[in-house]
Amino acid sequence: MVDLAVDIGGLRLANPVMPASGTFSDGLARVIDFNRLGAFVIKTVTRELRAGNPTPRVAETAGGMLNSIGIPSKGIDYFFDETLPFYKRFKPPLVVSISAPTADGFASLATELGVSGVAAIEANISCPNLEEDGRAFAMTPHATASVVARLRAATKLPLWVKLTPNTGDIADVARAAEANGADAVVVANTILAMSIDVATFRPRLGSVTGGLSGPAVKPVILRQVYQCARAVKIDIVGCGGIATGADAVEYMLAGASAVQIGTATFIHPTALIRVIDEIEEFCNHRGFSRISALTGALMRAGVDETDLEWRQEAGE
Amino acid sequence: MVDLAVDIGGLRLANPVMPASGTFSDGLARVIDFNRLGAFVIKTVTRELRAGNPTPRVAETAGGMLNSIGIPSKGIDYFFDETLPFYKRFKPPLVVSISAPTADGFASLATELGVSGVAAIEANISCPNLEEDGRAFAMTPHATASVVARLRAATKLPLWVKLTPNTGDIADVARAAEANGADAVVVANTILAMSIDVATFRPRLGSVTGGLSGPAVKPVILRQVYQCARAVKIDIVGCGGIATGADAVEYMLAGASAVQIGTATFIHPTALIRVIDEIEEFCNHRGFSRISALTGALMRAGVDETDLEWRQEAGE
Amino acid sequence: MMDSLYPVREGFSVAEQSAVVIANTAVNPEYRHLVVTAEPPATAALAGQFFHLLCPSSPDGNPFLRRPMSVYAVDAMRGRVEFLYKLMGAGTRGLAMLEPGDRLNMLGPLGKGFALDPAWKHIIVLGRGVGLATLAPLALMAERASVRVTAILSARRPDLVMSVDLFRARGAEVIVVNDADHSSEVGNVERLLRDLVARGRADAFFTCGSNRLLLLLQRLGNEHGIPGQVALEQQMACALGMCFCCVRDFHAPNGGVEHRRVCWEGPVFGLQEPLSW
Amino acid sequence: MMDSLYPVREGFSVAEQSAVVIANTAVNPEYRHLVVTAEPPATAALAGQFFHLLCPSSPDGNPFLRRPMSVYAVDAMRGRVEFLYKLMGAGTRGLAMLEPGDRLNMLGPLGKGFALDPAWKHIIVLGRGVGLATLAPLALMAERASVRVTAILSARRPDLVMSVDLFRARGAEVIVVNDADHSSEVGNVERLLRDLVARGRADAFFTCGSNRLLLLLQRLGNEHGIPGQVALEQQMACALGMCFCCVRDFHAPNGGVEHRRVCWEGPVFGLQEPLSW
Ligand SMILES: Cc1cc2nc3c(=O)[nH]c(=O)nc-3n(C[C@H](O)[C@H](O)[C@H](O)COP(=O)(O)OP(=O)(O)OC[C@H]3O[C@@H](n4cnc5c(N)ncnc54)[C@H](O)[C@@H]3O)c2cc1C
Ligand SMILES: Cc1cc2nc3c(=O)[nH]c(=O)nc-3n(C[C@H](O)[C@H](O)[C@H](O)COP(=O)(O)OP(=O)(O)OC[C@H]3O[C@@H](n4cnc5c(N)ncnc54)[C@H](O)[C@@H]3O)c2cc1C
Ligand SMILES: Cc1cc2nc3c(=O)[nH]c(=O)nc-3n(C[C@H](O)[C@H](O)[C@H](O)COP(=O)(O)O)c2cc1C
Ligand SMILES: Cc1cc2nc3c(=O)[nH]c(=O)nc-3n(C[C@H](O)[C@H](O)[C@H](O)COP(=O)(O)O)c2cc1C
Ligand code: FES
Ligand code: FES
Repeated sequence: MVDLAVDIGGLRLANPVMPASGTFSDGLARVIDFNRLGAFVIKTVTRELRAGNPTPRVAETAGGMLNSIGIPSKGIDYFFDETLPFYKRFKPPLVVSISAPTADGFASLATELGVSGVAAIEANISCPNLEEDGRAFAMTPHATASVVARLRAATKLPLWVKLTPNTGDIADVARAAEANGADAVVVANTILAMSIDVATFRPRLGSVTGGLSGPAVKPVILRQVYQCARAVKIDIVGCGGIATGADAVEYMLAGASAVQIGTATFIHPTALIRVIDEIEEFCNHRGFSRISALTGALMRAGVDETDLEWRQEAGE
Repeated sequence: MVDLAVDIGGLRLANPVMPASGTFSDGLARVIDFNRLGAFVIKTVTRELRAGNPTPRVAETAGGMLNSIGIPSKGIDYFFDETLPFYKRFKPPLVVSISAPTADGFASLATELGVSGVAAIEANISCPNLEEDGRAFAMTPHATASVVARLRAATKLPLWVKLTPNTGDIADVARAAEANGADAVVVANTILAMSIDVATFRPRLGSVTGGLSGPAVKPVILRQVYQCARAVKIDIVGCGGIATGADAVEYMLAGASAVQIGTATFIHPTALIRVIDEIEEFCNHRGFSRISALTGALMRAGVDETDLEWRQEAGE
Repeated sequence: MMDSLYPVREGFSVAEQSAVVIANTAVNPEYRHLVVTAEPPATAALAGQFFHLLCPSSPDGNPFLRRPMSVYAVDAMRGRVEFLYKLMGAGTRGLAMLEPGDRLNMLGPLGKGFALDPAWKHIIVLGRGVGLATLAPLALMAERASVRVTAILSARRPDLVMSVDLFRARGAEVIVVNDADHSSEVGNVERLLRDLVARGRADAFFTCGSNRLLLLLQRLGNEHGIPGQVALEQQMACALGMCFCCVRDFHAPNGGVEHRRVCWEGPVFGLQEPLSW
Repeated sequence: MMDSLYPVREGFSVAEQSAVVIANTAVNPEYRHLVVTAEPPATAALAGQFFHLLCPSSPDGNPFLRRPMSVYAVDAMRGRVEFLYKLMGAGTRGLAMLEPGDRLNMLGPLGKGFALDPAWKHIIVLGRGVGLATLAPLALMAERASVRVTAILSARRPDLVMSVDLFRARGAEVIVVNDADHSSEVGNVERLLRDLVARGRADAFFTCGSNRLLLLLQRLGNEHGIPGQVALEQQMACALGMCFCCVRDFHAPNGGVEHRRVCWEGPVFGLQEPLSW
C-alpha cells in the first residue's frame, strides 16, 4: 500500500493528481469517477460575465495544441448558484481558480469565496493587469508581489498562485509570491504561441496568438518547476504536458508536490485516473511507501559520475 | 521563375534558407550541394579554446530535442586557418556566429573578423554576460543595448543579433538591438528546458538543463517573430522548428525575411535543400514572382471576418 | 461552466473504446464509409450524436487532437457503429489508412441528438455535403416512429450525392439536387420546399451542412411557423463541454447573442437558435 | 569545427535512402536481425561504419532522432545491408515492428571503419553484447585479406552469444565466454589473451561493447606493444560531425584530454586513444 496523500500549502489531498483549470468540468463525470481525484480545479471564474475570444479557438501543433479560449465566465453568481452545489456532492476538495483585471478585483473575489465548500483559491495571475501596462501580473516579481499581498490580506483560505511561463524571471516571480504569503505556486499556465494557415495566410486562432499546452511544453515547464523548487520553500504544483504516470513522476522529481493535467484529458478523458494508477504502480515497483518522497528526489550527481553512469547503461 | 533572392540587413542572399548555428558543418557536404544554400552560418566561434558541456548532451522529447552542447570551440586561430579557407571554396556568403563573455570580448572578435570571406557577423548573445549577474545578454533590453552598441562600433560588417526566446521581453530586446545598430535580428535560439530519466532519477542531460529545439518550439518562436516584426523595421531571420517549405512560409508570413534550419537537418540531412525547393514551388503555385512578397503578408482580418471565413471553409 | 441538468449517474454514459475496424471503403472520390465494432455505451448512440475519434498518423501528419464524427448508423444487435467521412486533412486521411482488423480508439457517444415530436407526420430533411452523414440516421429513426420523410440531398456533382439508397430503403421520398445542373441553387430549393409545405409535408425541418440552406429554412420556418432542428459543426478539443473551444453564436433568450458549445448543448439545436451554420 | 582532411567531392558519399525490408527476425530473446535492400552509396559501407536509422513509431513511443546502427553485413552484389540490433527503447522497438516490404529510411554509410594493416597475420577480435554486431563484418574483411582471426565472444548467457557461426564460416577460431559460468570474467579473458599473445596470434586487438574489456586490451596492448582498434558508442543527433553531441574523452597528443566525435573521427579509434568505452 502506497500512501498517495500530499499536503499542498495546508490543504490535504488524497493523491497529488488534479485537473488543470479550464480543461475540466462536470461533463467529465460521464467518463470517470470524480471521487478518485486529488482535487477539483475549475475553470477560472471572474466576477463579471465574459464572452471569451473569437473562434476559431483551437489549433493543433506538433505534440501539442493552441487555445485562445480566453476566460468566458458566467460570473460569480452562477458559481454560487450552480457550480459550488454541484461539486459539494463529491469528496475531493474544490480549488477555485479566479481572475480579475486589478489587485482589488482579485482580493474582493477571494474574500467572497471564503465559504463552505471552497477549499483553496488558485489565483490565475497570467491575465492582463489593467493598472499597469496591461501585461500579465505574473510577468514580473513586482506586480506579482502586489497582487499576492492583496490576496493574502483578503482570504484565510490556502492561496495557490498560478504563474505564467512567458516571463524570463519565473524563479523571481515565485519568490515574490512566497514572500507575500502564497501557500503554493502552480507552474505554469500556457506558453504564448501562434500558428498560421499557409493556405489562407490567416492566423489559425481568431485572436491571432494563444496558449500552447500538451507534451510539447513539458521540457520547458519541467525546467521552470526545477528553477522554482530551488528558489522557494512553498509547495509547487507542476502543470504542463503531463499525460502519463512517468510524466507526473518526472515533475515530482524536479520538485513538484502535486500535478495538474490539462490537455491530456482532451485526448484521453481517463488520463487523470490513469496517472493516479500509474504513479501508485511506480511507487510500488520502486519501493516507495509514500509518494511525497518523490518530491525533489532528482539525483544531481557530479558531472563525471552522470557521464559514467550513462556509459555503463549504454555499455550493455 | 520565382525570384528567391532576399536582402538581410544589407547582405544579399540567393535564397532565404540557411543553416542555424551549431547544426551545420563541412560534414554535410557529403550529402548536399553547399552551393545551393542562401548562406552558411557556422557554429558559434569564441576567442578561446572551450571544451563544451559534459555528456550526455542530447535527449529527445515530444516533437523535439534537448541539447546541452555548450560552445566547444577550437578558438579563433582555427577559424582563420581552417574554417574560413574551407568555406571560401563555395558561393554562398559566410555568416560567422560569435560569442564572448563580455561586450568587449564580442567587440574585439567582431573587429578581428573583418576580413575577406566573412560576409556578416551573427552575435549569439544568448550566452552568459559575466559583467552582469551571469544572465544572458539577450535576456534584457539593457544588456542587449550595451553589447550591440559595442559591436556596432567595432565592425562595418552586416551585424545580425541572435536573440534568446527565454526572455519575457523579446520585442523590447529586438528594439534595443535595432536602436543600437543591429542590421537584423535572428529569432531565436533554443528554449531552456530539461528532462529527467525516471528510471535513474537523473537528468537526461549532463548539465541538467539544455536547449529545446525542433517542431515542438515552432508555435512559440513564430509568435516571437510576429511580436518582433511589429516592434522593429530591421530584417528578421526566423529560426525554430522549421522542417518544411510550409513552415518557412509560415515564418515569412509572420514577418521573417529569411529562415534558419537546425534540428530538421539532423532528421533529414537534405532538409535545407528540400525547403528551398518547396518554397519555390509554393510561390509558383500561388503566383508570387518574388519570395520577399511573403514577408509580413499575414492577413489579420477583423474577428468576425476570420470566423466567417473558417466557417465557410468548414462548411463544405 | 456546468450544466446543472446533468445528473450524476452510477454508470458512465460515455466511454473511450478500442473498436475493431470491419470495413473502410471509398463511396466516391471524396467520401469513405467506416464500419467498426462497438459495445455499450457506444451502441446506445442516437441520431445526431457523435464520436470523437483518435485518428492514426499518416504521411499527411500526426493528428494530435481527436476528430468529431457523426454516427452514420448504429446496429446495437450486431454491435456495430458506422461513419461516413470526407477526406480533408491529417485526421481524415489518417482514418483512411485503417484496414479491417485495425484498432480505432473512439470516445462516445457524445452530444445531444435529434428528437422527433410524436405529433409530426411528415418531416423534411435537407442536407448538403458532409451534412448528409449526420442526417442519415434520421431515416431509420423516422421510419420507426412512423414519420414520413422527404429528403432533399444536395451536392456539388451528382456523383457526390450520398445516402440516396439509404433514405429510399427507409421509405423516404428523395429529391437530389446538385451544383452541376444548378438545381441546388437556393431559389430552386426554396421552390421545392414551398411546394412541400403547401402539400402539408413539412411538419418539421431537419438540416446540416450548409449555411445558405440553414438560413433558407429559418426564413421559411419563421414564415410558416414550422419548427426544426439543425446539427452544427465547430472545431473541438474535448467534446465533453470542458474547454469551450467549440462555441458558436446563438440568439439568447433575452434577445442578445450568446455562445453555446456545439459538443455539449448540441450538436443538434433548435432551427432558429444559431445565427449561422 | 571542421575536419580539413575532408575533401569536397563531385558526388555525395552519404545518402538518405528509403530501403525496403527483406527480413526482420528474432535471433534470441534480446536481439533481432534486419535485412534491407540498398543501393550505392549504402552498399559501399565498410566494416565498422554505421547507418543512422529513422525508426518507425510504435506503442513504445515516437523516436524523434535517428538511431545509429553498425553495419552487420553488406552484400553489394545483391544490394543488401544487414543490421543486428538489441531491443532497448522506443527506437529499436519501433524497428522491431518492421515487416518485409515495409520501408526504412536510412542515412549512410557514416563514420570511419576498421582498417587492417597488411603486415598483420593474426588478429584477435574481442566483443561483448551489442559489440558483436559491430565486430562481425571484420570476419569477412580479415578472410579477404588472408588474416587469421581468433574471436572471443562474450555474453551474459550462452544463449545470448551471437555470430559464432558467422565467424566460424569465415575460418575464425571462436572462443565463447559467458557470465553464467564465470568464463567471461576479466581474469579468465586475460588468461586466454595472454595465451594467444604467447602463441603469436595477436598482431592486433579489435574490440567493442565493454569498458572492462577495452581497459584490459589497452593494458595488454601497452605491455606487449600490440596495436589495436576499438569501436565506440555514444548518443548521436546528426551523425555527420555537425552537432558535437557524440563526443567522448580521448588522450590528446599533447598529453591532456580532448573531446572527439564518435560519429566523425570514429566510431573506430586507435585502441589506446579513448579514456574508456
Ligand atoms: C459534431 C460533428 C460531427 C461531424 N460529423 C462528420 C461526419 O459525419 N462526416 C464528416 O466527414 N465530417 C464530419 N464532421 C467534420 C469533421 O469533424 C472534420 O471534417 C474533421 O475533423 C476534419 O479533420 P481533418 O484533420 O481531416 O481536417 P483538417 O482541416 O486538417 O482539420 C484541422 C482541425 O480542424 C478541425 N475541423 C476541420 N473541419 C472541421 C469541421 N467541419 N467541424 C469540426 N472541426 C473541424 C479538425 O477536427 C482539426 O482539429 C463533423 C464535425 C462535427 C463537429
Ligand atoms: C556507432 C554506433 C553503432 C551502433 N551499433 C549498434 C548495433 O549494431 N546494434 C545495436 O543493437 N546497437 C548498436 N548501437 C547502439 C544503438 O544505437 C542503441 O542501442 C539505440 O540507439 C537505442 O535506441 P532506443 O531508442 O531503442 O533506446 P533508448 O535507450 O530509448 O534510446 C534513447 C536515446 O539514447 C540513444 N542511445 C541509447 N543507447 C545508445 C548507445 N549504446 N549508443 C548510442 N546511442 C544510444 C538513442 O539513440 C536515443 O537517442 C550503436 C551505437 C553507435 C553509436
Ligand atoms: C482549453 C484550455 C483552457 C484553459 N483555460 C484556463 C483557465 O481558464 N485558467 C487557467 O489558469 N489556465 C487555463 N488553461 C491552462 C491550463 O490550466 C494548463 O495550465 C495548461 O494547459 C498546461 O497544462 P497541460 O499541458 O496539461 O494542458 C487552459 C488550457 C487549455 C488547453
Ligand atoms: C545541437 C545544437 C547546437 C547548437 N549550437 C548553437 C550555437 O553554437 N550557437 C547558436 O547561436 N545557436 C546554437 N543552436 C541553436 C540553433 O542555432 C537554433 O537556434 C535552434 O536549434 C532552433 O532552431 P531549430 O528548431 O531549427 O533547431 C544549437 C542548436 C542545436 C540543436
Ligand atoms: S469541444 Fe470542449 S467544450 Fe466543446
Ligand atoms: S552526432 Fe552530431 S557530431 Fe556526432
